[in-house]
Amino acid sequence: MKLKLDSHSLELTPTGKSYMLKIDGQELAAEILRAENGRMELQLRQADGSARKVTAYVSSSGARRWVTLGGQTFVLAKSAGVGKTRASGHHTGGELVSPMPGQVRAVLVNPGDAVTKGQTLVIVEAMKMEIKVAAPFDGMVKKIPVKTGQTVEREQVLVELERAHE
Amino acid sequence: MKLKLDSHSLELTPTGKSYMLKIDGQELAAEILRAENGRMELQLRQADGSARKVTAYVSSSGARRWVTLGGQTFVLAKSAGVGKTRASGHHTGGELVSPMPGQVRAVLVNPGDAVTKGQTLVIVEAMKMEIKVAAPFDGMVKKIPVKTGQTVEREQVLVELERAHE
Amino acid sequence: MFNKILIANRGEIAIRIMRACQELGVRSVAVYSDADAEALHTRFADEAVLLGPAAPRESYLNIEKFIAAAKSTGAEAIHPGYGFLSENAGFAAAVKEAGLVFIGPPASAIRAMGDKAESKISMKAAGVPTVPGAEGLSALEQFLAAAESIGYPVLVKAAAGGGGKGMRVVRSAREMPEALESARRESQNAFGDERLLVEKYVENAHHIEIQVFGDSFGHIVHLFERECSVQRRHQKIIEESPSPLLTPELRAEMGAAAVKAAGAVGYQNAGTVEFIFDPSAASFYFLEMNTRLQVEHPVTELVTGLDLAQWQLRVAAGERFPFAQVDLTQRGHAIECRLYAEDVPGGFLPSTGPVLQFIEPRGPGIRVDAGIETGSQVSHYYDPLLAKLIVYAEDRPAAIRRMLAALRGTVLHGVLNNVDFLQAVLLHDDFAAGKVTTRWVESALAGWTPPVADFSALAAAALAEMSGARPQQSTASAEPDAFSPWKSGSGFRLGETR
Amino acid sequence: MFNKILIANRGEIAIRIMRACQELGVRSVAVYSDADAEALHTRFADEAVLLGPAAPRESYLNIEKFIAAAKSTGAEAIHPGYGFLSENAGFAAAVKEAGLVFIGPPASAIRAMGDKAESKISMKAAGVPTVPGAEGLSALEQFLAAAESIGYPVLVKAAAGGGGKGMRVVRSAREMPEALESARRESQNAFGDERLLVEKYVENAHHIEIQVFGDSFGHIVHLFERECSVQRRHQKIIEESPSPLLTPELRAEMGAAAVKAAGAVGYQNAGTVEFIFDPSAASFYFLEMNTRLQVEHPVTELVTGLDLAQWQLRVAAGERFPFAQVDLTQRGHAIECRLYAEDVPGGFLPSTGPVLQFIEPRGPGIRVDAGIETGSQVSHYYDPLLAKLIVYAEDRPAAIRRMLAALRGTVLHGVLNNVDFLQAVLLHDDFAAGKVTTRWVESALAGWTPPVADFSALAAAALAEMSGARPQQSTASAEPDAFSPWKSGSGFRLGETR
Repeated sequence: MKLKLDSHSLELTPTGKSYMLKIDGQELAAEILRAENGRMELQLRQADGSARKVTAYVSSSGARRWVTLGGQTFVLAKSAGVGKTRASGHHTGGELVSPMPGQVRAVLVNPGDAVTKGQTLVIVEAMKMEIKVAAPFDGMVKKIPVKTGQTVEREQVLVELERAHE
Repeated sequence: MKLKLDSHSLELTPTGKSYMLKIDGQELAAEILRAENGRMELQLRQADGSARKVTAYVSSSGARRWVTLGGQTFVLAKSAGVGKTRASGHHTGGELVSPMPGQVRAVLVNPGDAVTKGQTLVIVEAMKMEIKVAAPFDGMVKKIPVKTGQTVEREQVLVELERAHE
Repeated sequence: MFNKILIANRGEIAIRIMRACQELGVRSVAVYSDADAEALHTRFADEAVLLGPAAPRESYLNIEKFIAAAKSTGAEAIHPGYGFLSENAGFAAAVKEAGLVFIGPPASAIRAMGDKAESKISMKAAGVPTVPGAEGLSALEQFLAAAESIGYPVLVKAAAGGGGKGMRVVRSAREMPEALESARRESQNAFGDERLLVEKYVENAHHIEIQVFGDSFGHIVHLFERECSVQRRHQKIIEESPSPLLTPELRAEMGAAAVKAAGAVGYQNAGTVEFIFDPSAASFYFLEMNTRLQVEHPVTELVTGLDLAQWQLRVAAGERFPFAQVDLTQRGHAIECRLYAEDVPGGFLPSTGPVLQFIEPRGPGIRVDAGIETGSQVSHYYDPLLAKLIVYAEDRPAAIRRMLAALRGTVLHGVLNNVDFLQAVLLHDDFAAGKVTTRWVESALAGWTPPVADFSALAAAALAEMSGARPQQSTASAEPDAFSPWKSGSGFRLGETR
Repeated sequence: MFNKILIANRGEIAIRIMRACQELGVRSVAVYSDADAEALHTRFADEAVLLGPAAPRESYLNIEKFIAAAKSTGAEAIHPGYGFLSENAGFAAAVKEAGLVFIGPPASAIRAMGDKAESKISMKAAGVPTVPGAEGLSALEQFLAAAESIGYPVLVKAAAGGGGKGMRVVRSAREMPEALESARRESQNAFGDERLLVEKYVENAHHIEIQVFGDSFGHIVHLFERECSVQRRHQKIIEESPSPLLTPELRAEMGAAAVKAAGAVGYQNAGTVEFIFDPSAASFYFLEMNTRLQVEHPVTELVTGLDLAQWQLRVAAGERFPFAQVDLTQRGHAIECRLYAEDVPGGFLPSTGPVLQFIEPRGPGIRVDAGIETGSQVSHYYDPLLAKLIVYAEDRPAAIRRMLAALRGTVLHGVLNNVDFLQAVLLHDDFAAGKVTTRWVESALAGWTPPVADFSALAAAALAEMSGARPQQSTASAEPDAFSPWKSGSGFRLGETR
């Protein structure tokens, strides 16, 4: 099985009761000693023979993987197998998105308005906190697909902006 | 579904999203609000309409059922459906059984020995505690199916005893 | 004592109060919004009443619905918790008017302290030191003139405020107009009141507060201090007692000032007098009084050995608070860390989602006050505080070590959170030295990023991924592991051996 | 401080010590028998070493194996826990001889206190009050004569003993022969030593013990008392501090006597001096000294605020114990309940089996020291102590209420246990009145039977049974419950949303 976690390429091959694991080209032997309810006890053996027992807590939601190990938590993004690649990141050029889920508290501009860099365009409120969404550059408001009072998701587009000709 | 828990006869009939439950002839409507990992939240409604929400923790092992409710734990024995009946209890007449799992520490009598009521016949040790198994009546040792050092289970026969003719 | 009370709140504080009820033999009534139908606090209570839609105004901020719920369930008293309506004098008055007991101070005390401007005036009159500033202003020119005479930087804040909402630091006259506007808007939204005041902004300030407690017989004591200087976005994230800065003399002085402040408004029940502490001058100024139980009350419970939540119920039911000031002791050291659902490197913005796993840390001296469990949903409607870890140990270094162990023992998946960040704070030399001011987080840890996954973490994630394909590979145990089954549908599970 | 230590024990105490290691930055090595390969303590440590077969003699009682395990893992010290070899002077000496540190008193102190007969003689000489009795006897006639001169009832007990093993009450000469024989056999089995002594049996006795602590610089203090009178089969089941019986004067007297006793044998590290307390005469007699950490040490940790397990490591590593007697305070009230795997109505006989469910109670002031988790196996090889619940509250009534809440919040399925029985004890008027003597359980609660299932419990059991037949009936929640799957085979599960 091949998979990609963040920028790392991983390849996993069953070998009897354990696995051969290749991470970014480096090899590792891994055995699952115990696994239940999102907890795993693993034995990891490196190429030089040194072995280590670790307990990891793992969860998954969509493409997101959560791993807690040694008291630290890592959030990893799983992408399709190494063979397939997809466009990374989201297209935000010219679009201002909500930084968090919440409610639109105020829309301070109208389509067609000229705006300057740093000017507050929309205010979103979540958990009683106000977040100002400001223009990242000088330009003109093309479209405002949301209205005051509307509930928005994280990364939902709030304002479409056209960059001023420099 | 019919079942017997300890001495109680229960009958359960699905009725839409809830159940009609008959316990020893008394009727009760029961709904499962939530159930996961051995925990259940139930809504119980009596014939007079009074309703009660309870949280119960339930486990099962063989014929034994464990229920914790309101801070108290009940251990119930499930027997076959009400239709079938079976001989209740175990045949212990003349047989002395181990009161707990452990190791036979000492066998103090031999087959053929005459023994008196209260006389210690076998000593079983478990968790470093000594338990004396004594004769419940005057009699004669017929058979000793265990020997010193042997591991025994709870209710395993230790001594077969013949009652003295009175 | 009451037979039954209603808890007009949600999350960890509702559960905290329900635990107090359980031990006192008082039945508890929860209230919940549509978003909280499956929430932990809803299911933890003896009974639960639906208030209405998720939006706070239609549920947790609705006075009439609380009173109706109390009436319909036969509750004799209402505990407001913190936040929401806890410092709303109108709520306290309405509860009393309805023939119920408000578990907190009299409405008059809330009113006197609730207005930041008026409370400052009355505290000055009572001889409690206050921050230089001006109240009762409205026009921009008035604010500019006041700021000029106080000297920049100044703080503009909501007269009705609290919790860092409606508060802006203004460093020059140029920044004043937008600061006033946004502070007014926030204040209007949060408190329905847009009055602002202005005061000296103390640089390198520490936030030190004194817990006070009074009964209905006029007896008021203080329960020592809490140091609450570790803040981000004007909100506390770590609190402790004792403060590493106070001498016994300063502690006694501040305690006496807090008792004086509480006495001046006829205070009853639990309250907190917040002070700005200027370490360079070892001087302190009255900031505001929080007329309710604080988020960080467990820190005081651990160093004093008292159960404040239980005493709230007891004095509200008419009991005398039996301890004189000399009976009270502050022993050992306690620290609280607030677990927030937030994206730390993304500017501490709230995060939402399902709680995929929540494992609470355990061990001697570790207390967890949680409002969530595995399976809970964190929505954007309410405060992002998920749980609090509180530790007690014999001194500050031991308490820091214990808190680090507690944080390392916490598993919280599904919503971005600050568990790793809190570890970074506790491991910082400035924290160990007690040098943390209220602006410290933004400067010292501005560039903090979450730990980067090492090979072990990647290996664990990959193996977990694989398991779906090879369900029989399973565990090393000889017997089938009856306690870890997995099924894709919705189902039902009993602990069982086969 | 050490880099790594080995814990020569199992169960809850091994885990307790590992937690202390974690906070002090010390790596821990567990040891385990074949029966404990999957046990909690084996998996909790940083490393684990297999000792051998399940029988204690081949594993947890094998001195050579412990030392070999320490050597092979590079551990610098060994903590013996309680039970097993913890009071074996030969073990302490062997550890020292191997160049390792024994985390406990010197072998000489263990030896001096380990022999009940000799320790009594040396305590008499040191001026510590002792129970009238006779030591060094062997023939039946000698025991009969001694009992005659002391007056019946007398207690025959193992000279090498502890924990109620090898102990018999003898109420008349007629009972003496069998008592001697069985006590000798138990003593031989448990301690490899069959010497017995005889002493006055105090009726209505309370068992009160004093915690002592010493460092390697000759500084010894006491940490107040624990009342341990709630016993069954001569074993404690509930302990508390303070004792409801002691006056400040008696407490000081007993504390001073305990320090004197410890000083007389050059004691270091944690130890406990046990006294028989006769409430009718308000007099106390030295019973024995336990030269190790006690099961009930958490009670003292909670009322004093000190972490005894951590201090054990610290003084063993050469640190000074910095507190003088006047620095130590006993505040509030702590109670411990021992959760035993036992069949209470069946004469408290041990029970074995798989732990189908174990849910620990939570809440402010509740501490759980557990050696098991859901899925653990309870075997007949070892002590039936599964876990300890310990609570702290401001006074005794509040602590009793809190412990009741903790017991009601405990779920323990799969092995018969005493959770319900402990509730009956705590709810009893005699317990509330502090009138419980060491023989109280057998008389006052002799007829106790477990609660009888009501309709709700029967309904729950029936519905759980049914669920297998209707897996889709499921929950009220709108979304699929991803956190409660069930599968019959052995499997693998991740927290996941779909």
